[in-house]
Amino acid sequence: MNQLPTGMYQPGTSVVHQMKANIKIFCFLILTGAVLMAETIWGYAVLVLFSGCLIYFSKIGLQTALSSVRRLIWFLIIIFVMNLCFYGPENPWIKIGIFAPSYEGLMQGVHIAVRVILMMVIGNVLMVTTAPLVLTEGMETLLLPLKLFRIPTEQIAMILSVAMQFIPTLFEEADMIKKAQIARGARFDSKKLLDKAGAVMPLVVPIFLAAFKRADELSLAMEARGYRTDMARGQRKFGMPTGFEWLAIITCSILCILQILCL
Amino acid sequence: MSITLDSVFYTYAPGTPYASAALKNISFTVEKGEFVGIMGKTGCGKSTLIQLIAGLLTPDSGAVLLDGKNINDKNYDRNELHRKVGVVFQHPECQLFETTVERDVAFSLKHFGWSKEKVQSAVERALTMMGFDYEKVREKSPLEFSGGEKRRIAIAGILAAEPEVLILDEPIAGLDPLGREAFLVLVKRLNEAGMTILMISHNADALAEYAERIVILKDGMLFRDGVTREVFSDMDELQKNGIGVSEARQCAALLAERGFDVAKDTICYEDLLKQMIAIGRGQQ
Amino acid sequence: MQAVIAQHLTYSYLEKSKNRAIDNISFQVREGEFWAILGHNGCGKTTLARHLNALISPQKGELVVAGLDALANANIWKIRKACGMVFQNPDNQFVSSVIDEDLSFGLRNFGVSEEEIPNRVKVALEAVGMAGYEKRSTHFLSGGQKQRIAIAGVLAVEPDILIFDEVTSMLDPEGRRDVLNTMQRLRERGKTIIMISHYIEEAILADRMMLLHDGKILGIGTPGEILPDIELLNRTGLTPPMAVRAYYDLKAAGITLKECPLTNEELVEGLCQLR
Amino acid sequence: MNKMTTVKKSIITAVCIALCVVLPQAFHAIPNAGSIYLPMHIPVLLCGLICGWQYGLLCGLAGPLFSTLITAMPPMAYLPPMMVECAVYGCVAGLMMKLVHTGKVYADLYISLVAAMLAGRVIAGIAKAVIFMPGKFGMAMWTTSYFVTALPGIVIQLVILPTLVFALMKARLIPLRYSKEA
Repeated sequence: MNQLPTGMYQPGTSVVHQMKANIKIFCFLILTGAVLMAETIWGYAVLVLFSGCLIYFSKIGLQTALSSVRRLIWFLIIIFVMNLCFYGPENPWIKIGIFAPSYEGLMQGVHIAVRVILMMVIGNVLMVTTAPLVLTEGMETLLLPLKLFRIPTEQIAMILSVAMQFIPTLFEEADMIKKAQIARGARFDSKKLLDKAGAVMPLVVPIFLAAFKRADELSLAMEARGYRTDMARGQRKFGMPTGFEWLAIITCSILCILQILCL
Repeated sequence: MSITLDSVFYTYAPGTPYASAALKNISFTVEKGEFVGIMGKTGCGKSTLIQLIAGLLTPDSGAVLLDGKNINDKNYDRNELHRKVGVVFQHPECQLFETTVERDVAFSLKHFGWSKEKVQSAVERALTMMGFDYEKVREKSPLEFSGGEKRRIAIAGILAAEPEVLILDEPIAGLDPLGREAFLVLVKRLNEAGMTILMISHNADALAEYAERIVILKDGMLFRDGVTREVFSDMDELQKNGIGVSEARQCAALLAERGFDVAKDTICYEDLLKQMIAIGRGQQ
Repeated sequence: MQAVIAQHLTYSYLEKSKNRAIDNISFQVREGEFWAILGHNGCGKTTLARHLNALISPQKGELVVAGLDALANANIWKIRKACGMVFQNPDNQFVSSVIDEDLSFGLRNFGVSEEEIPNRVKVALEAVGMAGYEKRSTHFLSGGQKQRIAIAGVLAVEPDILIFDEVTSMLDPEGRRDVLNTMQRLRERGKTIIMISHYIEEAILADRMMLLHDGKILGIGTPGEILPDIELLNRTGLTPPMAVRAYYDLKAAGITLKECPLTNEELVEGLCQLR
Repeated sequence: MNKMTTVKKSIITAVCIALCVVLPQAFHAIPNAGSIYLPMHIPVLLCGLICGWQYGLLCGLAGPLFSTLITAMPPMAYLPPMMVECAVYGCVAGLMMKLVHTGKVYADLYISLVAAMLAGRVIAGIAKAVIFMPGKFGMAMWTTSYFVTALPGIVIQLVILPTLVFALMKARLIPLRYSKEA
């Protein structure tokens, strides 16, 4: 753990990279809806085509876009085989013990596999083209409608921002604590269940103590800087979507509506 | 126990924007019983260096040898390494986690196969050494103590294992003057009893007073390695490279500027005072 | 005008406990003064500092900060606006990893308009010598730079009084120099500065200093009055600056300098004047 | 130490969210740590226990989400059910701590934890069966994935979490639940 993970983000200058994060997340949500609604072959075909365009426009390459699919390939195969063998036992092609592969099973397997792959590809495009910090900022603006339900969105936005800011610091700290305990002879590989719980104590307790100490100090510093949760604060402003961003929102919405109509 | 670094190279997080604190071609040997101060600007690779010696990082190339044996060899006994090399990291108080002081101090002894009596006497000795009343503190939670006390408990936990080499990373940062002094005296005593000491510190005064030898790193490379007196005598060059020298040395330089005859290797207060008395008498 | 008037301040963390964090503290800080409060760990320095920023309200005694009575609850936010505080650990003061976002935090809290925020941020960054860092991340800064950003975050709100609670204790020598220089600059701009520290060398910069021990004031005065009093410093658990130590050791050897030096420069000057 | 302010609860929630990202990575070198220790559940449950249900809920939603965004683990496809599960953990743990007052901190903690862990698994199972993987997620799969393989994790968490709460109380980082105990 010498290395701070940066997620999957790869800097770039494509049109997708340049879109505002909140718009991208919004489009992502619409597209997720579209994928979940898709039922017919044509529905899927349109989505596959669209994902292709997405990969092309974001210039991230097929390799990157499919990276997490490759990691989960076994999971996909298992889901596929399970559906193939168990889904439609009424009129199977052949019956061997409990295994009863059928046409319905095959279709259901393809259905789920395609759905998962599509979700992953679209998710990857979002995550590869947007830095994690920017993503959380984007999420904050999308929280704003929740205000209608009297949910304290500003407080939530503050919590998320602080969480993001603490991650690298805590990474380093956790790494140092781990090293210090190893140097003291800590072992994390015991066999018995209760020993296992004991074995991670030298790691877990100090990490939480350190993190809570930071929380203690920061909350004090924030109060000293005049923060209070019981009063409205000024809000950051976001610009209106650009022409291309409107286009993206509209395209995604049309896709989603099409899927619903195809039902 | 001697420590040898033989042309060690190390890169942090290669190929990421976070790549940092690389060590380049570091070679030096620390003999048994030495007191070595390690200096350098933040991010120069000091911490990487001690982690390599403690076997927590593996060099990209080159070797770290303890008594001539490569610690990264497959058949090197890691338990022995942890027993012989004690490391006090920065803010050691963060390591405490057990329910009682006694258990926490005894934590590093767990894998030694010592008898209960031996463990207890080692714990008692270490806590007494750090200035605690063993009977009074043993059953208390280590988390209830103040910051400075916690640090002393954590250090007792390292000393209980009776290491042959003690590595300290900024052990006196954040302590108040009395705490600093008391701790340095203790380290000196351990050193005189034969323990090899490697101490990272920004505090040039402490090192000038206590360390026999200074190793300075700069941008991951060995910048200086020599007897404390000689290293600090080259004040201008050190300051140009962002390394502070002891206050006595700075004062000696001021005197030299005003035309007084002051030895260049004046690094401790006692030396300085002797020369100032001589100057004063000469003046009168 | 007095920036701070404290009278008989007393506070204990467990109510009715005899164990007092600060005990009967009275002092007055004039506007534009630079104060250093010194003492060993656990002497009550931090408790006192938190009073000045209304993080703790006085249990006993009176406290007026920037003309505002700290006993009145309605004044809490006004006091926090008038009296900014910078803490020890630079990593635990940021609310956002983007510098201008962090600097706007305090401004939004105190209702500064969105239009004015960028300008205030810019001015504050210039004041700490970090102009142009608006869009940078806090994670790639050195300790001294982080602490300067933390100062800028407080400064952006334009407080009259600044409290520095051991801000240099986690920094390397270079970072310390950085931050001390920044303090000096702020002092030249007329800010009232109260610095809490256990580095005696830092106190030399101050106009006045206070020694705290077990929650009680052991001495208040100019550095020139306090620092030569070795016996007093020892009682506080502090060691005198090297120049003061040398003055007395030289005296013991029969060499008397005209006056007790506080810095090495003054010490050398004193030796020259023997001629 | 007095009661916690909302600012402090908020920031504790923030560090717990951050730990949802950091802790699984810190456990990385331990073989099978992910499935045995379920490291992401620890901060979520703790946040619920200490700060209350709203905060636990937020931590349970944001923790896994941030982890996916930053470390790409869990993968996007696992994220929604994971968020549901963790959200219920944090939320129920907080609710139970509010409702249960036996006078013994340990008893309160155990009751709340067990309730939270059961509720989380039941609701996540239902959610999977109904929303995320309709048709293929049955009773057998649910018991296997949520109880049999997770059993060691449940036991370990029943050891770890109360210890953590006590350590935090001892270090005076959170207030005592009953003023007599300590």
